[in-house]
Amino acid sequence: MDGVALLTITVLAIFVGFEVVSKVSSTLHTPLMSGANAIHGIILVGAVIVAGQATDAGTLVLALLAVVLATANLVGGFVVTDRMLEMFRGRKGARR
Amino acid sequence: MDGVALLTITVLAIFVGFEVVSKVSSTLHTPLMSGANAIHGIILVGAVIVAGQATDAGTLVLALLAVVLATANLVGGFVVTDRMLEMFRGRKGARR
Amino acid sequence: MTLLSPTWTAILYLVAAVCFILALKGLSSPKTARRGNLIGAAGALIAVVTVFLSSRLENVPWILMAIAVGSAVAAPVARRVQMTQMPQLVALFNGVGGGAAALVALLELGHADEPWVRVAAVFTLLVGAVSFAGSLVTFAKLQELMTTRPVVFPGLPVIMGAALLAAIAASVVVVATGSAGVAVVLLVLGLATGVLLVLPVGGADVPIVISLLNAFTGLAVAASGLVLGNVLLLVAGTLVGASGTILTRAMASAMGRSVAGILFGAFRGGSTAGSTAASDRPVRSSSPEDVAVLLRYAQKVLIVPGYGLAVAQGQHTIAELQAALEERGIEVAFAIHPVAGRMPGHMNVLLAEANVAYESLKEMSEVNPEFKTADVALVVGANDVVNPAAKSTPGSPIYGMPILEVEEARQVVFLKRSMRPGFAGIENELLYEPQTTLLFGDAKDSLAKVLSAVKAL
Amino acid sequence: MTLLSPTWTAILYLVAAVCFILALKGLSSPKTARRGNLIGAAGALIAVVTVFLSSRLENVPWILMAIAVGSAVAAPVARRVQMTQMPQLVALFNGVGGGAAALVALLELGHADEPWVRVAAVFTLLVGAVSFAGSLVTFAKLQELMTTRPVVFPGLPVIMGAALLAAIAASVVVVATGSAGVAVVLLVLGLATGVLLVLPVGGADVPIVISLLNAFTGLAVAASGLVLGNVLLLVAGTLVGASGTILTRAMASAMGRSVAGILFGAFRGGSTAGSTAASDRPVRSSSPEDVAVLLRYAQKVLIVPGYGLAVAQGQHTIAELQAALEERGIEVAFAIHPVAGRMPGHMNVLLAEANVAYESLKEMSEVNPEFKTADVALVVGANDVVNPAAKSTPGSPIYGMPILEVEEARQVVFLKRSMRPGFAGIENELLYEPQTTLLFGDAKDSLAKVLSAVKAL
Ligand SMILES: NC(=O)c1ccc[n+]([C@@H]2O[C@H](COP(=O)([O-])OP(=O)(O)OC[C@H]3O[C@@H](n4cnc5c(N)ncnc54)[C@H](OP(=O)(O)O)[C@@H]3O)[C@@H](O)[C@H]2O)c1
Ligand SMILES: NC(=O)c1ccc[n+]([C@@H]2O[C@H](COP(=O)([O-])OP(=O)(O)OC[C@H]3O[C@@H](n4cnc5c(N)ncnc54)[C@H](OP(=O)(O)O)[C@@H]3O)[C@@H](O)[C@H]2O)c1
Repeated sequence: MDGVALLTITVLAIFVGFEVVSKVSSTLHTPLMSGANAIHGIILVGAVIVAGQATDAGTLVLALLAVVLATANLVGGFVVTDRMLEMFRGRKGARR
Repeated sequence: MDGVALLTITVLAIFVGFEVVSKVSSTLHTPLMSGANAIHGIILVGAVIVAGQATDAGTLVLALLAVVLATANLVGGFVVTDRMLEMFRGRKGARR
Repeated sequence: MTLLSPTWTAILYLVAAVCFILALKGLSSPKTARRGNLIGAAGALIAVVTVFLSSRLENVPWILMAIAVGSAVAAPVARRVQMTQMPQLVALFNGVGGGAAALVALLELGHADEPWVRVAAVFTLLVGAVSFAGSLVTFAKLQELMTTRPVVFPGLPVIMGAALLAAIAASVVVVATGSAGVAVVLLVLGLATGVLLVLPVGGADVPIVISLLNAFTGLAVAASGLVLGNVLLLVAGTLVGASGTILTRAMASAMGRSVAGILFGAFRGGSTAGSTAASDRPVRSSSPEDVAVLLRYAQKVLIVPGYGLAVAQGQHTIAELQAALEERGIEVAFAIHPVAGRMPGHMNVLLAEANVAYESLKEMSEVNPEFKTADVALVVGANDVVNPAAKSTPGSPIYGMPILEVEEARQVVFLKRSMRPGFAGIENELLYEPQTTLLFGDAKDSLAKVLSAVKAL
Repeated sequence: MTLLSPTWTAILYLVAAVCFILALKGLSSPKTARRGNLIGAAGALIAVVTVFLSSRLENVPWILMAIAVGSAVAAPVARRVQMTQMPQLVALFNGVGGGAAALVALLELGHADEPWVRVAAVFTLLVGAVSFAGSLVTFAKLQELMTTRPVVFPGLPVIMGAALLAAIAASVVVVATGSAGVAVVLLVLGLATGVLLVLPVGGADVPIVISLLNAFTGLAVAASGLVLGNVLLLVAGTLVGASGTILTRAMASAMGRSVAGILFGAFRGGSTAGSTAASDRPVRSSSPEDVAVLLRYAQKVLIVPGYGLAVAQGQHTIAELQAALEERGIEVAFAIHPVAGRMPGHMNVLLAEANVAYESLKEMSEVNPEFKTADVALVVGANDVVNPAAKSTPGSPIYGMPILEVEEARQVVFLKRSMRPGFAGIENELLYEPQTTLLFGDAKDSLAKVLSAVKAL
C-alpha cells in the first residue's frame, strides 16, 4: 500500500477515533482506558510477523519477548475490561 | 491506489460521516441538507478530468454538460448554505 | 507536463476531504456553522485548482467556460431564492449533481478495465440517473409545475418492476462487456426509474424523498471516486451518503413514517393524501383585537410556528410580537416541531432570520409538558404538526407522528387564511374544539394587526 | 505458500479494525459496552488468526509457545486483580505493549528501505521505549515499590535535556544510516527519557501520566503500522492515540491542571505534593450511632464516595445503607466527582459493582447546586475532591480543581481512618469546620456500624 493511502487512512482514523471516543460517557472512562489499552496489544500481529522472519537466535529471542509482552497486553487488557464491564451489566438501573 | 486501500478508506469515511453528522444539532438540519448537497458537487473534479480527456466532439459536449451541472451544484450549494447560516450568526441568543 | 506530482495531488485532495469533514463538523453548533461552510467551500476551491494543476488536460478553455456558465447560472439563483423555495432549490442542485455523476460514469466506462471498477461505474450511472430524474420530478412537484398529489395509475407497479429488472439486466451486460450502447440504455432506464419512483409520492413526503435522493447522489459520487481512483470523490460522496441517510431517517421518524412506506405506500393503496376540501362545520373566529386581549392578559404564551408563517414571511413580525409581549412581562416561547415547514429544521432557519434568541426556541420533547401550564397556544400557519388525528385516528396519513400537544393549553388561537387543511391534506379536529379561536387572514397581516392591538392596550 | 491471498488478508485486517472501532463505540452506553468489548476481542482473534494464515512464518512453534506464555501470565492476573489495583495493572499492560512496539521497530529497522519508513520505525522505537520505561515507573509508584512523592534532584532538568538531545541526534543518525547499533543506543536513551519523565511526577498526577503514556503507546503502534504497511496496526494505534489524548485532557481539566504543568511542574519548583504530616488541631468526632441518628432524621442525604471507599471495599455496604435510608423515605444520591478515586470514572465502576442504580449517581455539575438543600453530606473516603483549598488557597497543589461543594450542606460527616490527608498530600480545612463531624475507622466497618444503627432506630 502506498504512502498516500496510508496517510489518508491515518487522517480518517484520527477523525474516527476522536469522534467515537468523545461520545464515550464519562461513567465509562475507566473501562475506556483499559479497553483502549487492550487494543494496542494488537502490536502482537507485528511481533508475530517479526518473529516469523527471524533467522538468527538473537533476533528470535527479542521477537519472542515482543510476542510475550504483546500477548500479555492484549489478553490481559480484554479480560480486565470485560471484568469491569460485567459489573455495569447487572445494574438494576438499566431502565434508563 | 489499490482496491483494498480504497475499501479501507470507504469504511473509515462511512464511520466519519455517521459520527460527524449524528452530532449536527437538529436546529441546523436544513443547512446540513444543503451543505451536504453542495459537497457532492465536487463531482466537478471528475467532470473536469473526463472533459480534459475528451477527444471527440460528442464526448466533449457531454463532459462539458457534466461540468456545467456539477459547477451549478457546487457553487449554488455553498452560496445558498452560506446565506442560510448567515442568519444564524447574528442572533442575539449567541450567549448560549 | 503537470505542475503537481501525484503525491502532492493526493495530499491536496486529502486536504480538501478534511475541509469537507470540518464543514460538517462545524454544523454541530450554530456558532461554528458558517465558518465550517466556508472551510468546505475553500476545500472545493483547493480541489478544483488541484485538478487543473495535476492532470494533463485538453480543452481547458472549454472547461473554464463551462465552469463560468455553471457559476453564472447558479450563484445568482442561490443568492436570490426565497427561503420558502429552498426545498425545490436543494432538489434541483441535488439533481444536477446526480446528472453530472451519471455523465462522468458514462464517459469513464470506456477506461474501466477491471470488473470491479466497471461495477462501480455502472452503480454511479444508474444511481446518478435515478437521482437526476427523481430530483427533477420533486422539483416540479414543489414548484407546482405539476400536481403535488401522488400520481398513481393502474400499471405502475408492473412498469416499475419491469424497469428495475431491465436495469439490472443491462447493468450485468455493461459490467461483462463494457458496451457503451447498453450503457446509454441503462442511463435511460435509470431516468425512467427515477421518475416512476417519485411520481407516487405525496406532496407531504417530498422533502423526505429529496433527502433520500441526496444520499443517492452522495453514493453515486462515492462510487465515481472508485471509478476514477480519486479519494476526494470517494470520501466526499460517502460523507453525503451518510448525512442523507441520517437526515432521511430523522425526518421519517419525526413524521412517524417508515422510508419504505413513503416510497411504496402509494402502491399498496395506502395513499398519503387525504381530502383537500374545506369543511363547513361551525368554528369560532375572532378579531385581532380579541386575540390581543387574550395574549395581553396571559402569563405564558407558547407560539407554534408552521409552514404558513414561512409562506407569509411573517418571521420579523412574530419576533416583534414576542418582544412586545415580553416587555409586558408575559413569558413567551416558541414550540418547534422537527418537521414543521417543508424542510427539517425549517422553523429554526426562519426564526434565526428574524434574530429570535435561541433560548426561546424549544424542541418538541422539551416543550410538550409545558402546554398544560400555558394560557395561550398561538398557532401561526401550522396545522399538521398540531393535529390530534396523529394520535387518535389510526387510518390517518399522519397517524403515529409525534405532535405538539397544543390541545392541552387553556386557549388555542389559530392564525390561518381559510379552513383548508395542511400539507397532509387532512382535516384538523382541533379547529372545532371549544377552546379554539380562529383568526383568518394572511399570517403576516394578522400578526401585524395583533401586534398593534397589543401595543394599543 | 500461504492460505490467504493478500487481498483477503487486507480485508480480514479491515474487519478487525472495524471491530475495534465498534468496541469503542460500544462504550457510549453501559448497555452496549460489554458486547463492544467482546467484539473488540473477536477482532483481535481474527487478526491473530489472519497473521498466521497469511504470512510465511518460521519458528511457529516458538511463537505459539510465546503466545501461550503471555496469555498464561496475563489472564489470571487480569482475572484476579483487585479493582483498587486497576491503575497499576493498566500501567503495566500499557508498558509491555509499548515495549513490544519498540522491539518490533528495532527488529524491523533492517527491512526499512525508504526514509519515511525509517522515520516511522525510529518514532516507534523511541516512543515505545519511553512508554515502556515510563509505565514501569508509574507501576512502581502506584504499587508503592517506590515513593509516590515526586523524585527530583538538582541536575534533573539538565540530564533530561541531554537525554532528549542525544535521542534526537541518534534518531537522525538511524534515519540516515539505518545503523542497528545506534538504534540500540536510541532504545536505551528512550528508556532513560521515560524514567526521567515520570520520576518527578507526584503520586496524585500518576493516573494522568498513565493515560498520556497510553496515548504514546497508541501512537507507537500506529507508526509501527506504517513500518509494516499494516492498516490494522495503523488504525488501532490511531484509535488508542485519540482515546488517550481525550482522556488525558478530560482528567487534567477535571483536576484544573494542564498536562504540561503536570509533566514539568516539578522542574519549575511548583511541587505537586504538600505535607503528609497529620495535624493535631481539635476536631469533632462522633460515634456510629450519632451518625445514624443524623442520617435517619435527614430528608436528603448526598453521599460523596472517594478513594477510601475503594480501599475499604465498602461499596456493597454503602449500597445497603442507601437502600435502608430510602426505605425510610429519605432521599439519597451519590455525588460523583470525575477524578474521585484513582482512575477516571473510578467511582462509577465501584458502585456499579454493588448494583447501585444509575439514577442515583449524579455528576458534579448536576449535584453541586443540590448541596445547599442537603441535610447531610456523607463523605466516605474522599478528601481532595471536597477540599475547599481548591477554591481558596492559590498556592495549593489542587488549586483550580473544581470540587464538590459539600461545605454547603447543613451537616458534613467524614468517614476516614485518621487525620491524614488525601492523595494530594494537603490538609483539608473542612475537617475543622463547625458543621463537620468525623467518624474514624475503616470505611467499610464504619458503614456497617452506621447501617445496623440505622436499622435499630
Ligand atoms: N419540515 C419537514 O422536514 C417536512 C418534511 C416532509 C414533510 N413535511 C410535512 O409538512 C407539514 C408541516 O406541517 P405544518 O404544520 O408546518 O404545516 P401544514 O400542516 O402544511 O399547515 C400549514 C398551514 O398554514 C396555513 N397557511 C398557509 N399559508 C399561510 C399564510 N400565508 N398565512 C397564514 N396561514 C397560512 C395553511 O392554512 P390556510 O391555507 O388555510 O392558510 C395550513 O393550514 C407536515 O405534514 C409535515 O409532515 C415536513
Ligand atoms: N480519579 C482519577 O482519575 C484521578 C486521576 C489522577 C489523580 N487523582 C487524584 O486522586 C485524588 C482523589 O480524591 P479522593 O477524594 O477520591 O481521594 P483522596 O483525596 O486520596 O482521599 C482519600 C481519603 O480516603 C481515606 N481512606 C483511605 N483508606 C480508607 C479506608 N480504608 N477507610 C476509610 N477511609 C480511607 C484517606 O484518609 P485516611 O488515610 O485518614 O483514612 C483519605 O483521606 C485526587 O487528588 C485526584 O486528583 C484521581
